[in-house]
Amino acid sequence: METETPRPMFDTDEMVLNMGPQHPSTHGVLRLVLKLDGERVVGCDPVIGYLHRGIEKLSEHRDYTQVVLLTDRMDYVAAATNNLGYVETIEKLYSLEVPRRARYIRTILAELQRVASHLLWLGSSAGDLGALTVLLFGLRERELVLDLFEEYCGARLTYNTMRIGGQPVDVPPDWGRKILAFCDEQERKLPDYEDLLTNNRIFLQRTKGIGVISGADAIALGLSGPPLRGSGVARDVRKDEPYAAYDEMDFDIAVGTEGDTYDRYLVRLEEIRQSLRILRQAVDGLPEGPVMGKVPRLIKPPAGETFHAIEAPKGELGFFVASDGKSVSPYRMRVRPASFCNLQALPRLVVGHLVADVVALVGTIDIVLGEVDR
Amino acid sequence: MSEGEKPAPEQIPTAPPAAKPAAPSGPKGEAKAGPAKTEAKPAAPPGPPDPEPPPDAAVPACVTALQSGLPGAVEHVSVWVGDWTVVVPAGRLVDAATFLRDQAACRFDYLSDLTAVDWLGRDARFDVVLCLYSTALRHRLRVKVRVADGEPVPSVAGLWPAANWLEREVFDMFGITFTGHPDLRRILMPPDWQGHPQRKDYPLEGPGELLMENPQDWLKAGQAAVESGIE
Amino acid sequence: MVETVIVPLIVILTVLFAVLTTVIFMVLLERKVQAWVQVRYGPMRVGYHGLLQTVADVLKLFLKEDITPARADRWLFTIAPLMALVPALIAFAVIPLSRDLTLFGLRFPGQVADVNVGLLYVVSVGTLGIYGIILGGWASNSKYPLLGSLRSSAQIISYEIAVTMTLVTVIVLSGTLSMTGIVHAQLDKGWWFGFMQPVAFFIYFVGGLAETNRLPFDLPEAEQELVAGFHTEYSGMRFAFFFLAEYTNMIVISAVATTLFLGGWLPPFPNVAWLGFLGVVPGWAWFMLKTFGFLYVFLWVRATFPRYRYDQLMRLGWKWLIPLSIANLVVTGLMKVLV
Amino acid sequence: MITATHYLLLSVGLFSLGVIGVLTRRNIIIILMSIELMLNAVNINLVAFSHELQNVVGQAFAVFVIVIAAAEAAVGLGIILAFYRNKETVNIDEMNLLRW
Amino acid sequence: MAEAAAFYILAALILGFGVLVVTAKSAVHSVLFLVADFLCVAALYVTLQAEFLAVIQVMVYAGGIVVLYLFVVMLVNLKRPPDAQRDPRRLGRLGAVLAVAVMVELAAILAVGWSRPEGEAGALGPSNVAQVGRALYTDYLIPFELASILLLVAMIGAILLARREM
Repeated sequence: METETPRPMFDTDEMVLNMGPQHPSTHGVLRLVLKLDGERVVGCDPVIGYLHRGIEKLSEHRDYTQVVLLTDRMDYVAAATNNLGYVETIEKLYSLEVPRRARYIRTILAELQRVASHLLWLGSSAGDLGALTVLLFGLRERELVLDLFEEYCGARLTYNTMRIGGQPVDVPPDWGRKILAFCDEQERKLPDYEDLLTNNRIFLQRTKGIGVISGADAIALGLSGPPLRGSGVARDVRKDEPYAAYDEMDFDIAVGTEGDTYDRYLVRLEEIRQSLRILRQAVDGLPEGPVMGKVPRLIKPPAGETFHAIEAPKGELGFFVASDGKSVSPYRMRVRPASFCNLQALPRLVVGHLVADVVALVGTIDIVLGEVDR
Repeated sequence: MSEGEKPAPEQIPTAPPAAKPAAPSGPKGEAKAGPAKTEAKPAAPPGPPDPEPPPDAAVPACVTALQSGLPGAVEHVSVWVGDWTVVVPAGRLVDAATFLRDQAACRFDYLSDLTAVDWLGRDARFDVVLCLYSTALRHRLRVKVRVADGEPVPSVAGLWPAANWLEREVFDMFGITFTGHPDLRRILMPPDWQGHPQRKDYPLEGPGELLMENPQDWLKAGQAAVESGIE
Repeated sequence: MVETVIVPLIVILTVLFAVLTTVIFMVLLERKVQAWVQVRYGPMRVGYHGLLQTVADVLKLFLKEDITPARADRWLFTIAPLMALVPALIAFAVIPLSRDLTLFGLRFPGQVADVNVGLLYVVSVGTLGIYGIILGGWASNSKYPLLGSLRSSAQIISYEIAVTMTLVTVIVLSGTLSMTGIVHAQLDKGWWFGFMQPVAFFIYFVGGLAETNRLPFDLPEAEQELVAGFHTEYSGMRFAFFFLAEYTNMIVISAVATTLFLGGWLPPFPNVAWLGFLGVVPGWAWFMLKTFGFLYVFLWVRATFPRYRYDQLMRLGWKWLIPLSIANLVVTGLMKVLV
Repeated sequence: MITATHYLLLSVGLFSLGVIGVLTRRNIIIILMSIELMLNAVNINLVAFSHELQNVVGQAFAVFVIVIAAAEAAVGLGIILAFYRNKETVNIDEMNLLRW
Repeated sequence: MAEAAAFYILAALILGFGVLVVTAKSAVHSVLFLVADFLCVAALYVTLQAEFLAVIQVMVYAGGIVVLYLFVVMLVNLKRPPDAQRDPRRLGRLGAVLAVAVMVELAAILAVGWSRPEGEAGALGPSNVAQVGRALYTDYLIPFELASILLLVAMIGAILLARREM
């Protein structure tokens, strides 16, 4: 009678668990097929595509100006930076000269968008860990940004603020003063979040040392934005390949050290501060001049293709546009979404942690499914 | 999109056109006789111009290093609006990629993007485009591989794990298979989807309600619809 | 006959009425406090400033359809919420609300029953509450509520050890198990036990949070977690019972804390002469004030803290609270013997 | 008037219920519970006599019986868990091996 | 008079629940009846002026041990084990007959002893808790310490037996 080895009590032979697609903390329609051994995650396979609207295919049947509307709906939390990325790629393709004032306005819009996106990230990921108050605080400040956008372009979510060659509308009268007022208000409110979270023992235990990824792995996996900088890689498109008016702005890049969830949290908070700094410089230095460059009535760029990336709040947002020189719509419009590449790292981050950490990790890579699925 | 004659571009004023683009709804061109050329110009096959670099342009160190390091790996070098592009044959892609990643002159450790462009009508139909970036030397390079429909491309997922999902998306959307890819399956479309949506000969409206076994079926269905005068 | 039947009946009814209204008011207060912390209004629509909100909620729950999951153990499924609510309510029998009052010539005792094993009674009735949770999970006949119920009961049991240890330190100080005895002991010593035993008070507070599954220990019902809480399958009135049971438990914990650590119905600093004028305020008013103060802290904590992960929660319970409370007990014992 | 014998009769009834449970049931957990019933019956006896003879020793001893019942239950259930993990059954008839 | 009524009700309840525990089909139901049974026994102790023991019974027995049973019953029933066939050699009937014989025999002994004069049922003294406590810590200190060691051993044993091999 050989004695067989006692099987584990629950002998949950690798329970497979579906987290999503309707789950409160997956930030949209993302489904994670988790393989669990008891409480520990052994395998994770993200299933995406629920929000795939085929924006790239659609853009081949819209003319260049209409595509700006499509880009609004990709990362619907940061529509202005999507517009900026697309519009700048076409200007590079068409080698158009954008007036300095338009570039300043675009920088202001992009930084406002970064603050708003980080605030929403802060609220939702802290809310997932149970700190509901931070969610409400974050959304309260975000309202101020939405008001500023509404004043400039009339919309609160999908702005359609930019045109190829410049800005459609000039700045409303005392818009600049309101932005400065917002910056001061936001500067005063940041300590509110930090009191609640930064040195809160429970938050530290839930985030320190969770989802650690080294700099080299982050680069290899194609991470970008805060997840990449959280691991100590000082890579920021605004510094490396300055666009819009970032070459005239003085700001520094927030870089983490360990590459865990807590560092990414600190990096994003620091980025909000840097954005406020840029906003102040941009508003003060807003030059006079036209807002719209010399653009032919009918936009038909010459045959050719180009790739241009900008620093969206989620990471490096790249556009690869090919034109065949004959038709009015882009022959091929490819989007390199930051959330898509960051989400790819999730399985590597999650394996080995507990199920409860999956919630924190989905929050820390800050994905928006509109951008992932396009 | 093999939808036959596209109306002359002048007709679309800058004002937004009617809700649907003026292109006729149902695919008109007869599929079997080879797709009609979308471009009016019959002579030059469709494809990116890839202009020759002007003689005085300073060829970046990485391109010259690649040309000297792997003789014959580089078919064509071009530069346009400041982007350097290198065209590499499919067979030599992995060697070139390893060279570009590891050599001191290049150190392209960051695969920013991997995508494909469908130049319908050209015999080597697909352009697989790799946008590389070096976080150390802060410069960019685009590597292109021209492949025909059905011809596999060696996967670079081994060199840059970032390529894993990017290649899966290209496979899902264009049907280009990547040999050596750890887990090549559809990523955005449902697993049992027929056809590859972002090909130029795939209608914008999709295959309609009936998921055809064979992608060509909807062409016939579309034609049948047109003949019966629906719409 | 009047003395033995009607007076206790009246006292019981008043206590029950007081508890139930406090529960109703607590539900509203919780949403208002959380709203106030988060710079918003909270329920404003029903009644003046949302006062009738909870009544509306309870009515809604009564009218909602009571679904019983297929193949669930129907009989068990119905009594589980009761088993959660009843122990919480009967725990109030021994809590001294105020001094003995003499109204219309009748002597009304300050508490329903002055049992000389009062404190032990509260603890043992507390353990009975666990059955409601376990059976609630088991009767829903699906894997996740069962796992959720096992988790929350394991959490309650492990924190109960720490809480019971702190209660023992209070018994060491007061020398008696009867609750009024403890209040009188605080009167004689002139100091509330909360000041003499800050560590025990703190552990009791944290244990109380864990025992009622309140944030930051509300993992079992946290909606973001995968393993859902034990009352996912419940709806309508049965869910209302679980809901009321949680709040009644909260009130029991606060009432016991007030009696043990904040001197029950004693005015603050009872023996300090010049503070005598505080005595004019009746005992039960002080009791209510302190209990509400304690409850407010419950709500305040819920609005500010994130949530512990399950293993961190258990580690905190076993590796920190229990050793700390035992150490505290030993120290108190030594102090009592030596000094 | 309730005398000690009433309590004794009650505890006899309870004790024999426990014995029936042990002898007739096949699920080992029910058997352990029946043993608890028997221990309870013993406790009732102890308390009844302590009440009748005005001597608190009976109750003190009842506390010890509860302690033993607790220890027995803990270890018994431990054994059942270990056994269940191997044999996937709690049926007493299949527990006929001294070593498994 | 009230005390007699209380005794009879409680006795009936205890025996009734006892029968249900033994005959309940589902294990969870019998655990529940066990809890009810212990609560009635605790109430019985109160009528015997043994409040301390009543509360201990509720806390330790009903609140502790039976929760343990409930946990184990649930963990064991998670995966419905196939109903093992009845072992032919099991003589259920004989067991029942023997049990009844035991009961008859005990009742006979009691009947003989019936004629003993019943003692006076006086109160047990001021505070039952204090008395039990004093007894435990003075005359029965050694058994008390032994009991605590026994509990310690049982705890370690249970943990080792039920621990899931990591």
